[in-house]
Amino acid sequence: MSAAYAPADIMACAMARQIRNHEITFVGVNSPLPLAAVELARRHHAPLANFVSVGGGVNPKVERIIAATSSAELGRGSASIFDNQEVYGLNGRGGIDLTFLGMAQVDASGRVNSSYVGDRDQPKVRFPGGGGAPAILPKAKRAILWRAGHSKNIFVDKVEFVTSQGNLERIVTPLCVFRFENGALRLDSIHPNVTREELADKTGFTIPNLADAPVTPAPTDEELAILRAIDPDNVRRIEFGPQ
Amino acid sequence: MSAAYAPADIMACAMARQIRNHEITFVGVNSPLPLAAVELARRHHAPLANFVSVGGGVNPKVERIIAATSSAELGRGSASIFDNQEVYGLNGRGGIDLTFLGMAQVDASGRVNSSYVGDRDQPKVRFPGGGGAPAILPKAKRAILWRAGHSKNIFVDKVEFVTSQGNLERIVTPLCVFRFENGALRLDSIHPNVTREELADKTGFTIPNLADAPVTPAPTDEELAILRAIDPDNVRRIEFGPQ
Amino acid sequence: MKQATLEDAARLVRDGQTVTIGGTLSQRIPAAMVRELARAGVKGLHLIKPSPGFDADVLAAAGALASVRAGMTTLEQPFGMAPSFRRAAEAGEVKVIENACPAVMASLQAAAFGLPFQAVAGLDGSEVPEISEFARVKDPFTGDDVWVVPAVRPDWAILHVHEADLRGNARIYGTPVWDRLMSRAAKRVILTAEKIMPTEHFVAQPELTVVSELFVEAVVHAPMGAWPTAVYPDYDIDEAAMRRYLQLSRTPEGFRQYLDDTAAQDHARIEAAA
Amino acid sequence: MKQATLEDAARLVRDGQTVTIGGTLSQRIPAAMVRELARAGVKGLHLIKPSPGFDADVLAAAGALASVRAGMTTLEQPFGMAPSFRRAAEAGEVKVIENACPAVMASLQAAAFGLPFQAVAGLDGSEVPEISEFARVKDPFTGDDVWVVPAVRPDWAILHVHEADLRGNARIYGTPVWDRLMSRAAKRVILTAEKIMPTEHFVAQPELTVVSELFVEAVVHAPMGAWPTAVYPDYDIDEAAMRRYLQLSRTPEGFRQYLDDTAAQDHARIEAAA
Repeated sequence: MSAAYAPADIMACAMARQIRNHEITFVGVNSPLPLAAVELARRHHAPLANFVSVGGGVNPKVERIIAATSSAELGRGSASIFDNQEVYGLNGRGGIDLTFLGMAQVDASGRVNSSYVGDRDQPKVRFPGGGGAPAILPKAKRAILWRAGHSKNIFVDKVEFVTSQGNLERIVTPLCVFRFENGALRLDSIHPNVTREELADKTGFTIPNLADAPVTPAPTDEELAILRAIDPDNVRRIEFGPQ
Repeated sequence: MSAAYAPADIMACAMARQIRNHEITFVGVNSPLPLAAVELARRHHAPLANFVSVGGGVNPKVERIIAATSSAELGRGSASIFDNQEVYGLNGRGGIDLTFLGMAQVDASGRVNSSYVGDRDQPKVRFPGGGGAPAILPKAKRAILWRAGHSKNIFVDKVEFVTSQGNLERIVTPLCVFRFENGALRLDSIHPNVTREELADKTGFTIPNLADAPVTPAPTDEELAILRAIDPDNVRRIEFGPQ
Repeated sequence: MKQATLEDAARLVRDGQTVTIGGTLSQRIPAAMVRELARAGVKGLHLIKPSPGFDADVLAAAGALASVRAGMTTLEQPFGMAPSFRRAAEAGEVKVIENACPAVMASLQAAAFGLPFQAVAGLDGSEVPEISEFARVKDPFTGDDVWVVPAVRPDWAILHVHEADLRGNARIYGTPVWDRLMSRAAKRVILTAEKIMPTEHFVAQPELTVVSELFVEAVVHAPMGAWPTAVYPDYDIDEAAMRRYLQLSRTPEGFRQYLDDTAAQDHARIEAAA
Repeated sequence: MKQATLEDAARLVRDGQTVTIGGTLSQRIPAAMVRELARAGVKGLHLIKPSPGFDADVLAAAGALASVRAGMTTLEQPFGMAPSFRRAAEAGEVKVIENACPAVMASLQAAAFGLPFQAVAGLDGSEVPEISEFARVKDPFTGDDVWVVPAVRPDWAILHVHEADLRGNARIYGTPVWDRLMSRAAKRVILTAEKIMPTEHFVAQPELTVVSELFVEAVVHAPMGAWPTAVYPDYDIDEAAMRRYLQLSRTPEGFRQYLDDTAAQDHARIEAAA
C-alpha cells in the first residue's frame, strides 16, 4: 500500500524502472520527468547507471530536479564536460543504451511527429521540432518516450508527418505504459485507478491488448520518499501545467 | 656588410622576410628553421604576425629555437591550445595565410614527392610521407618549402610520385631561393658566394633565368643578432647534420 | 575592431546575412546583443542553430528572420514553445528549414573543416530529410545510401561567454553547448562577455580557452548580457522578466516597448562595465 | 578492468586488431605500453595514426605491424626518420597505406561520429588518394567531385596522459595532439598516466578533462611512461636513451636486448608507483 501520488510520480517510477546499472542513459532538454527518473534510479536500484546529460555532465551530482534540463547545472559534480558535439558523437557511434525523448504526437505504429500539422509552409500548428530525436531514436539501443498528456490529439492513428522513428521500447503517459512490439504499440500496463474505458476513449488508435494488460505497479513508499527528497517542490510535475 | 653566417642563417632570413604582420603563419613538425624564421620575423619586422604552431600554441612565446617542433613547448605562453584537429580545421576552411613545409624531393614543375621512390609495395627508398602537406599546399594562401640540402637527388626534373602540389610560392635552399611562377620553378635569387655554375650543377632541372636572377640580400647584422639571441646553440642548423 | 560597444558590434551584422548564436533555448543566449540587433532593425537574417530559443523568438518578434535551420526551437520548461517564432512560422513569415540537431551540427562541422558536405548518423525512418536540404549519397566503400547535408558557413557567430580578453580569447564554464563548433564554423565571431580578464588569465590555463583570438572580430563587455536567460553558475533564468517579455511580445507595440524598456538597462550595464 | 598493470593492459590487445596510439613522433608516446606489446609478442596490428614515430618504429622492429595508415612517420629532429619502420616498409613487411594527416584524421572523425565516410579538404593535385583507400564522390549540392575516406574504428586507443583517476578521466596539458579524437574514435581506451589523481581533482575543473571515464577500459599508473619520448612540461626527450634504442634496434638481437634491458625499469616504475 503506497501513499498518495500524482500521475507524474508513477510516470517517474515507470521510467526509472527501465534504467540499469552500467548502461549509459541520456537525458536531453525539456526533461524534468526523465531527470527525476534517473536520479530516482540512481538512489534506488541502479547506483552504477551512467547518466549523460545534455547539460554537459557525465554522472553529475543531482541534488534537486530542475525544469530547464539544458542547464549547465547538470554538469555540476561531473568529472568531465560533454558539449553537444560529444553527445551526438556518442549517439552516432552507438554509445547510448537508453534515451528518454519527448514528443508532440505518436501513432499506432510508433512513429513520432514533433514537427508540424497542416501545410508545410504555413502549418496549422508548428511544433518545436524533433531536436535530436530523428538521429537518436534509430541509434540508441532503447528509447522511452513520454508525454505529460494523453489525448486523441497526441495518440493518433497515423501521424501526418514522421519526424522520427526507431528503437522505441516504451511510451510512458499519465494513464499507461505502451510497449512497442512488431511495429505496433501495445499496452504494457495501465496505471492504477485508470479504467480501460477511459484509456480507450483518450487514445486515437485501437489498443490491441486493452483487456489483458496488467496494472502498473504503484510507486512504493521508498520510491516516493526518494522523489520527495530530490524534488520537494514537485518540479517533475511542471509539464502538467499549474496544478 | 654583414658578419659571417652559415647557410642556415641566410635561409632563416629568406624565410623570415616572407612573414607579414596580421597574417596567420603555420609551422609544423620537423621545422627548426621555419621556427627560427618566425621568431626572427616577430622580433624584426612583423611583431603582429600570427603564429600557429603544431605544438599547440597560438602566438606562443619562443625563447629558444628547438629541434622537435612538434613539442608542446610551443604552446608555452599561448592563450589557447590548438590540437591537430584545430590546425586542420583552420587549414581546411582557408585560414592559413602562409605555411612552411619540408619535403624530400621537388621537380621543375613544383611538384613534391615525400612518399617513396621505386616500387610502391617494396620501395627503393621510403620517405617519411607528406604529413599534412597534400592538404595544406592547396589550401594555404602561400606555401614556402625548404630543404637543408641542394642536390640533383632533391631537385629533380620530374618526380616519380606526386605527394603534394598547390599554392607553392618559394623554395628556400642553402644555395638559392626558387620562385614558382606559371607552373615552373624560376630562380628568385641566388645566395651570395654561390656561383651560378655550382647551382646549375646541383640542380636536376634547367633553371630558366639562371643568368639574370639577383643575389639574395645577405643577413643584416640586426637579423644575425636576433638569430644568435634566440638560438645561441645553433639548433636551426641541425638539419645540416653534424657541422 | 575587437573592443566594441553593443551598438558598434550590432552594426557588423548586415541585412540578409547568415548568423549562428551561442547558448541553447533559454541558456547563455547573447540576449543583449540579440535585442540590439532588433533595435538596429536588421532584416532577413538566416539563423542556423541546432537549438534556438529566446534568440529566435526575439528575432522573430522583430521581423528580423528570413529562415531558421534548427532541430528544435523552444524556450524550454517552464515556458514552453517560443511563441513569436511559432506565430511567424505558422504565418509563413519565417521559412523553417526542418532539421535535426545533429544535422545542423553536421552543416556547421563541414563548414568548420572546409568540407562541402557531411553525412549524418541515424535519421532512418525520418521524413525530415525528405522535406529539407538533405541529399542521398552512396557510400563508395560499402554501397549503402546515407543522408548528407551541405556545409553552411555563417557570416557571424554571436556568443556570450563567461570571460574574454580584449584580443578575443574566451572561456565558457560548464557545457559550451555548440559554441566551440560555432566559433570555428563562422567566418568571424562577435563575443559578449560577463567579464573582461587580462590575457595572462588565459595564458595561465590555455587548455580552458574555448574561443581563440584568431576567430574574433569584436568583444563587448556585457555583464548580465544573457539576461533574462541563464548563465551558469552566475545567474539563473529570470522567470519574472521572461514572463514579462512573453506578455509584451504578443503585439508589435508591446515588443517595441520591450526593446525600449530594456535599452537603457542593456547600455547602462555595458557603460558601467567600461 | 580499469586499474591495471602494464602486462594486464597489454594482454587486452589481440593479434590482428586495429590500434591508434597517442602523442606524435617522439612526443608523449605511450612508450612503456608499446614496449610491453612488443614483449607480449602481439602480431599483425594495424596502426592508424596521422603522425606515428617512436611507436611505429618499436612495433616495426618487433615485427608486430601488418599495416600503417599514416600521413608521416618519423622520429623528428634531431633523429630523422624511423629506421626500423623504414626498413620494414622498404622490405614490404609492413603495408604502408599512403595518406595525409588530415585524411587519417577524417577516417577517425567519421568513426567518432558514427559516419561511414568523410570528405577531406585539399588534396588537389596529390596522387596520394589515387594509390590509397580514397574514393571520389560527387557533392550532391554543387556537383563538384571530392575525395572521401572510409571510417576506421580502432579497437583500441592507447594514450599516455599527464593525470588520470581510476575511473578513467584524464587530463593532458598542452596540445593533446590527436588524443582527444582518438579516444572518441576507438571502441575502447587504454590509458597510461604519469600521475593518478583523485576524482575530485577532475570534478574541480571538469572542462580540462580530455578523456572521459565512459571510454576507458584500463588505467595504468606509469610514471615516465612515455620515456624516452617527451612529456611536456615534465621531461624532455632522453636523447641518449633514444640513440641507444636506435643503435640496438638495428638487429633483432639488439632489439630483444633493448626490450629486456627496459623491462625491469618499465615494471619497477609502475610497481613503485602502486
